Amino acid sequence: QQPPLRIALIGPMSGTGAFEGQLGLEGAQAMAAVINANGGIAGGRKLELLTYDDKGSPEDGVSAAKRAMEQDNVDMIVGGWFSAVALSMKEVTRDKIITVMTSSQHPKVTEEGHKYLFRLNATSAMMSEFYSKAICERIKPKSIAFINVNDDWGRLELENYTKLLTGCGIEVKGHEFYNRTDTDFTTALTKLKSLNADAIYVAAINTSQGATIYRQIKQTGYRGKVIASAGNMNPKLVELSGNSLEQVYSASPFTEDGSAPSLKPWLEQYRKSYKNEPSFIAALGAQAVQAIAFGVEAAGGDPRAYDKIAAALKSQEVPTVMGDLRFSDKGQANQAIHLVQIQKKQIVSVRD
Amino acid sequence: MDFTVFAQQIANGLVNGMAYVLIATGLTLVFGVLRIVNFAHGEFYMLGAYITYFIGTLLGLDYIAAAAIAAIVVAGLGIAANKLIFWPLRRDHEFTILLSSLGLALLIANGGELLFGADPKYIESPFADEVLDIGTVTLTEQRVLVFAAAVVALVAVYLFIRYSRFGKMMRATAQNPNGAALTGINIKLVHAYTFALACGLAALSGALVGPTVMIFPTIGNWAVLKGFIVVIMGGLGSVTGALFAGLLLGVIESLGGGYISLGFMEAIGYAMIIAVLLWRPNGLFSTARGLR
Amino acid sequence: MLKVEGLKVSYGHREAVHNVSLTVEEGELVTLVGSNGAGKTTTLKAISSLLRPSGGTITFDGERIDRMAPHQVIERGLVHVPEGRQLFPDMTVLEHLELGALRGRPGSMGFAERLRWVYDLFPILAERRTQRAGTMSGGQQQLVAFGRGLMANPKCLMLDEPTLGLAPIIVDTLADTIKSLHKSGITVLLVEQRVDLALRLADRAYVLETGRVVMEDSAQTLLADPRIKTAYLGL
Amino acid sequence: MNINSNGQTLAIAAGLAALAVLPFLSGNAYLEHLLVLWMLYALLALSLNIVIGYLGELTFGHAAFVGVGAYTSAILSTQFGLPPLLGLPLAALVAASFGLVIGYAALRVVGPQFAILTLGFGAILFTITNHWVDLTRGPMGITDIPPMAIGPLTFTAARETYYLVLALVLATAWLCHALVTSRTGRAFLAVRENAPLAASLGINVFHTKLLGFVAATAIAGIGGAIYAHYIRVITPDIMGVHNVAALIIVVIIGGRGTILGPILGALVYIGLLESLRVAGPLRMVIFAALLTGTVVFLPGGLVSLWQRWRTSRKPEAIQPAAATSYPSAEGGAK
Amino acid sequence: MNPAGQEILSVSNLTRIFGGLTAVRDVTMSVQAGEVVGLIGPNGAGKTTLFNMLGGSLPPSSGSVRFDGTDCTGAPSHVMGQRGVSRTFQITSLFPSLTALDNVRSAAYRTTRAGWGAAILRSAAYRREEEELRRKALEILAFCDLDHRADTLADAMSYGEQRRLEIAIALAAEPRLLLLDEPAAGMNPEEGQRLVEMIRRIRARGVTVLLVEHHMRVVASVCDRLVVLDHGVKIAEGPPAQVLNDPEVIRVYLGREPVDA
Ligand SMILES: Nc1ncnc2c1ncn2[C@@H]1O[C@H](COP(=O)(O)OP(=O)(O)OP(=O)(O)O)[C@@H](O)[C@H]1O
Ligand SMILES: Nc1ncnc2c1ncn2[C@@H]1O[C@H](COP(=O)(O)OP(=O)(O)OP(=O)(O)O)[C@@H](O)[C@H]1O
Ligand SMILES: [Mg+2]
Ligand SMILES: [Mg+2]
Repeated sequence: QQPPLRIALIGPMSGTGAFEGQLGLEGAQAMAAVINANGGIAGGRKLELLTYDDKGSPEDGVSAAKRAMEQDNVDMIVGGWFSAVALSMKEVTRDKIITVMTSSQHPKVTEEGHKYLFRLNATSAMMSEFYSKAICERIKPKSIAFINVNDDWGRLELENYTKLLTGCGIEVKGHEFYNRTDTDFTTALTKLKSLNADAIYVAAINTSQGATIYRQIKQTGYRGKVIASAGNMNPKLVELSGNSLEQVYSASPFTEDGSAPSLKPWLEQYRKSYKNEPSFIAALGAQAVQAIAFGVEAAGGDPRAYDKIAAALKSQEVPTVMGDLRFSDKGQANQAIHLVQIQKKQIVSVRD
Repeated sequence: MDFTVFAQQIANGLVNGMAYVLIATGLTLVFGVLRIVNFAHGEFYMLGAYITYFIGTLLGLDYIAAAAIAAIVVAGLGIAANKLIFWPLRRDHEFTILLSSLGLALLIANGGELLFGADPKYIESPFADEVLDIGTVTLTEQRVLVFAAAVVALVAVYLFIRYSRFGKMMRATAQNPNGAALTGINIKLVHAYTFALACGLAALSGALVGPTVMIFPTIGNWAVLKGFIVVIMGGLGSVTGALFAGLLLGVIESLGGGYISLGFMEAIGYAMIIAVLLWRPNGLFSTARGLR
Repeated sequence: MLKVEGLKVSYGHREAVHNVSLTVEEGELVTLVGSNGAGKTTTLKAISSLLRPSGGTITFDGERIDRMAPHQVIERGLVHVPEGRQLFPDMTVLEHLELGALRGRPGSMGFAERLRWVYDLFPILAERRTQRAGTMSGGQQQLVAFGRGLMANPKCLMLDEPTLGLAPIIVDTLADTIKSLHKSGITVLLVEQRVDLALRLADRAYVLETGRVVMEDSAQTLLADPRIKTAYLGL
Repeated sequence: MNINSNGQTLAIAAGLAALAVLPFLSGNAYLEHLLVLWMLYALLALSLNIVIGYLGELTFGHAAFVGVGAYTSAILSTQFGLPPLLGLPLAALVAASFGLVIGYAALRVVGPQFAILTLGFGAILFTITNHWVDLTRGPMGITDIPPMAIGPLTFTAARETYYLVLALVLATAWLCHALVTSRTGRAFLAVRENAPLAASLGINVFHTKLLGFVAATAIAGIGGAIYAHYIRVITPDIMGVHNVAALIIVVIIGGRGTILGPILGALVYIGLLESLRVAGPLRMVIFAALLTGTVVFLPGGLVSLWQRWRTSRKPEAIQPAAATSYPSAEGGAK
Repeated sequence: MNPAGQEILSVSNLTRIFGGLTAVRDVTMSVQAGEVVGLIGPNGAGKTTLFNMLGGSLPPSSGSVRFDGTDCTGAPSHVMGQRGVSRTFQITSLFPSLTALDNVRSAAYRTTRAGWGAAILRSAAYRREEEELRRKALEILAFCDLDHRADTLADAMSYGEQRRLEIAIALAAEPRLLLLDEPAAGMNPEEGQRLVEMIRRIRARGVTVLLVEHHMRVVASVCDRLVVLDHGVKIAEGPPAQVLNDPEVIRVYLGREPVDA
């Protein structure tokens, strides 16, 4: 019997990001269960997940990474749900241990290209490239206004989409930034409504803030279109938003009706173990586990052969729940993105 | 900007302000009357919201009944918290009591997260999505309800403290517990009732404000801070003060956010508080405690 | 009526009152004499349940009261006018008097009557009924405390230095009041630093030294006692 | 607080020796990291204790000054290439200047009003940090902060940093000890205990408080700068209310108004949170329950355990009885 | 120190109004250095209010206060303290959770010099001063009959002891003018006699004393001169024997209390 492959899962388990952290953890655990049930990797090695709470704060993220490496002596690290945490954590783990960053979209994470660092989520630029086309060609509003969270991502979104959408003739009427701690958005939405834009684009990461915004858009009496930012649609959000998300579009690398072979067993396992619905964030968790398992397998089963593992990941296609992944030399994954829409409170992918 | 938007922002501010007032009302009781800085007040607010939610979804009771039950249950919890923590510590230094309430807040918030789950929830209310058009202003019925309930709660508490026998006993206990005991006041009972009332009100605020937003286990943090600000700015123990302070804060935030900068909305609110306190150190409606 | 037996009271590890026994019969006026720190206040606080005794028993009207809460003691008609006034600084004079009557024994006089009685005794209270107690002068505050105690319609009144801070002329009024209260049948336990005055008013007296009763006799005898004269009267 | 008894001198010497060898006993880099966190918290708690313990005022703004110090040194070293060592005094200076201005305004009021004013100023500093993207990089924070260096010695590893912060903690402890045994410190206590009486004795209450507040903010600034160079990333979160709460917990649970208290409190805070990891999801619940329980059963903080033990052996020493410590209604003290 | 007989305090037309109530009205009086002056009058006459204005804790509505030749009208409390005016408060006021010794040491702020910096460096001057201060504080405690209570918390003392500690605190500031507000309250006649002795010794140290007191034996035996207030107005002034026999003073203030002056 070989010792298990120990993976540290560092994410927000408490505080404002706790729900997103929980989804990611569930996704990873469901995938680990699937792999273990199939006999593990590299000839019977099981996966063991250790969880660490970064509370969404860089300090705790650094502490957690140190603890995972120095105290618990783990083989791999999965983390980086929030960009700020990802950026500080990578300074501690760089060149020391294979680290898979998950949902952070910040370009700086993979800018330098540390040799053991990988990031799964598409960057802002990749997402907007795809989504703006869909907006221009399918949704076709004449004018648009933005409500974005005030952080690098939210600012980047505004910048990208303003450029891309103006490019296809959509008039940008204005924007508002809200704080990560806000709970009420009526003031901002009152301003946006008065702009009389054809559509309002909502860039919200946090599920509860998102749901509040979608509900309050309707409650202010706005009757135009609503467009949800890419990568931030999940079943919980749909449930919480009531009718206010009906017909709203979003973009996501994850759809339940995908064709990857590993998708179905994972979905089943997930549904069996957890009461949440499978979501993009959960899929990122699963993907991280799959990437690691694949790398170790490809490197011959030694979880500490970091150079080999990294080389394997960068040179081969990694099969995951969201299809086959290809990592760039700097460790950035290239995800396929799909257009989705909420129809009768279901997230369905829109295929032409 | 045009008048419609301005009127709408004022209305938004008034409703938000009233929500602050509603939260502050219970705080005024324990803080203004018993001089206990109760950081756990926000958690009772959170509990109120969650209990309303669970009674609604699990027992299927309607919203109003659920809110009433939540208020009663949380009032009971308030009595328990008083018995276990605040009553035994009543003679200790104010900072000690403050820390105990901080500990209680952490306990309830984390316990809540464990018990209720980290996922946000939404309290279904029949009034939440019903939109009323009042002149050029658009408000949901829920928001109107928050406003009305706050007015009622505030007037009731004011009359209670000012004129009821029990209110007098509360004030006496606050100002000199030993003297109160020697006057024949059952100060233990006064403490218990005060907490019951305050926590019940906190829960009611949670139940009422809940459907205007989402609820999650850390909403208490926000609530308790706003509550404190309103209590202090209004003047310790002054209910009228709390009303004005809450409305002022709500309107300034909404106008500041609407016309200056949304990102600085809270900071603008704080700037106003600082200005008010520097101008009137004991708050807007302080019962000036002689000259020092 | 009031019987204290083997009373012990400690602050932390330090015992301030050791084995004090005293009795006050119905209708008596008894005084407790002792220098600073002798334990007079501590004894009274123990009787009115502000402090929990670490030993001994206290009975009032045949009923054990040493395990009761202060408000229960007052309901039985044993009222304590404390040292240091213990007022509510932001409440008005009238509110103090109302609170005083709140838990008092129901008696022959109604609230309004009693209020008039107290106002007659101390006209300044009537004049200042809406003033906040915290802004009154020291002597005025003392009267508020006394008035508040009277409003409870006491059967037995414990007074801890009631003349503290009072002008001589008011001291006279107060002494007359105590005398007439006593005449009207109210039992009084008096602690007073104006020892001469106290002994002249009292029937009997106990002398307390460092937490122990060292003498006990009729007030007249003690007033003449040379030890008392030098130790307490400064003669 | 005299160090005249032999037993006490011995205890202090033993304590210092233990602190000096601690990193060698841990044998694990992560534990050393925890030791650094302990010392950092101890340093910040000692500074907060000057306001809470000695001046008797509650401040909710302390984390903001920690943040100002951290950002000052971080910005100077990343954008202007200033050596981190120079950043330390500058961080102290800038934090103290903020402390001076804010204290000058806020110290006009006392009690809960002061607490709310500091909360307000703290929140405004937070908002500015969060939005002045050009200077602070806003919510994303500053990354790649160089490690602290003194000459050729760079403090990248936890062990070296531990000794650096330990030295600062000891210096601050000495500062506090000197304070309470000096005329200035006795004025602090007088102001805390009874401001009107203190004033009647010639003590300028406002200046005394301002001095204490500024000193506390200067030390907080240094603590923040060290933190920035150690963790090497900072975000506006450092100024958040939860950090204030953590520091208040440390000071009061240890024992406010003492020197050992904040240091012990920090140890318990860090140690407990760490050892409770075994409890999994129950961790914070157990922590909060222990915290609340400790407050209820040990209202004077951890150091009061020692005082209790001493009084139980020396019955003459008098403690105020719980039963009579209500401040008198009209008394000048509070 | 001022040579005896020189005017140290002069108050002219001092008035203080609270809302509709004139607590002190147009009071003019002066105190010579080295004197012990008694300030008496019925409850609510305005004695404490007058003290508050002299001590700087209450600004006067009108009128002026001169201390030692400089105009101090409306000067804040700490300035008066620094100039050498110390006071006790009618309602007990001390540093409750400090020991008696520390109460006195804290009170010696005005007379000490070595501050925080010196303490950090443990300079020789600092150590000398601390030693001296400790000795002086113990001496003051002994002077007030409290040396056996040096390590007791102020909070844990009986009322009478607290009153004496207040005097010790005021003395520690080495005042030139000492304002005592009812120091004998809570003392029995014998203790009152001891207080008289104490005040005499304070005076012998060169301190001028202004005394508010309702215990006529104390007042009569220690004061050189009395000033009587009633309803905020000065109604009499003069040597004790004369003032205490003034029929108006007897009518409004003394009643029938026997006085052996
Ligand atoms: N809160 C307290 N904590 C500790 N000891 C106390 C406390 N209050 C009083 N004592 C001590 O108990 C003893 C008795 O005090 P008590 O107040 O009963 O005296 P007293 O006879 O009323 O004196 P006085 O005439 O000065 O009022 C004193 O030695 C005092 O120091
Ligand atoms: N802050 C205040 N607000 C209103 N009235 C006040 C205030 N302070 C004092 N007074 C009133 O001023 C008058 C004078 O009070 P003061 O305390 O000076 O009297 P006093 O001569 O010291 O009396 P006592 O001998 O009883 O101590 C009193 O009638 C009192 O009620
Ligand atoms: Mg006494
Ligand atoms: Mg007076």
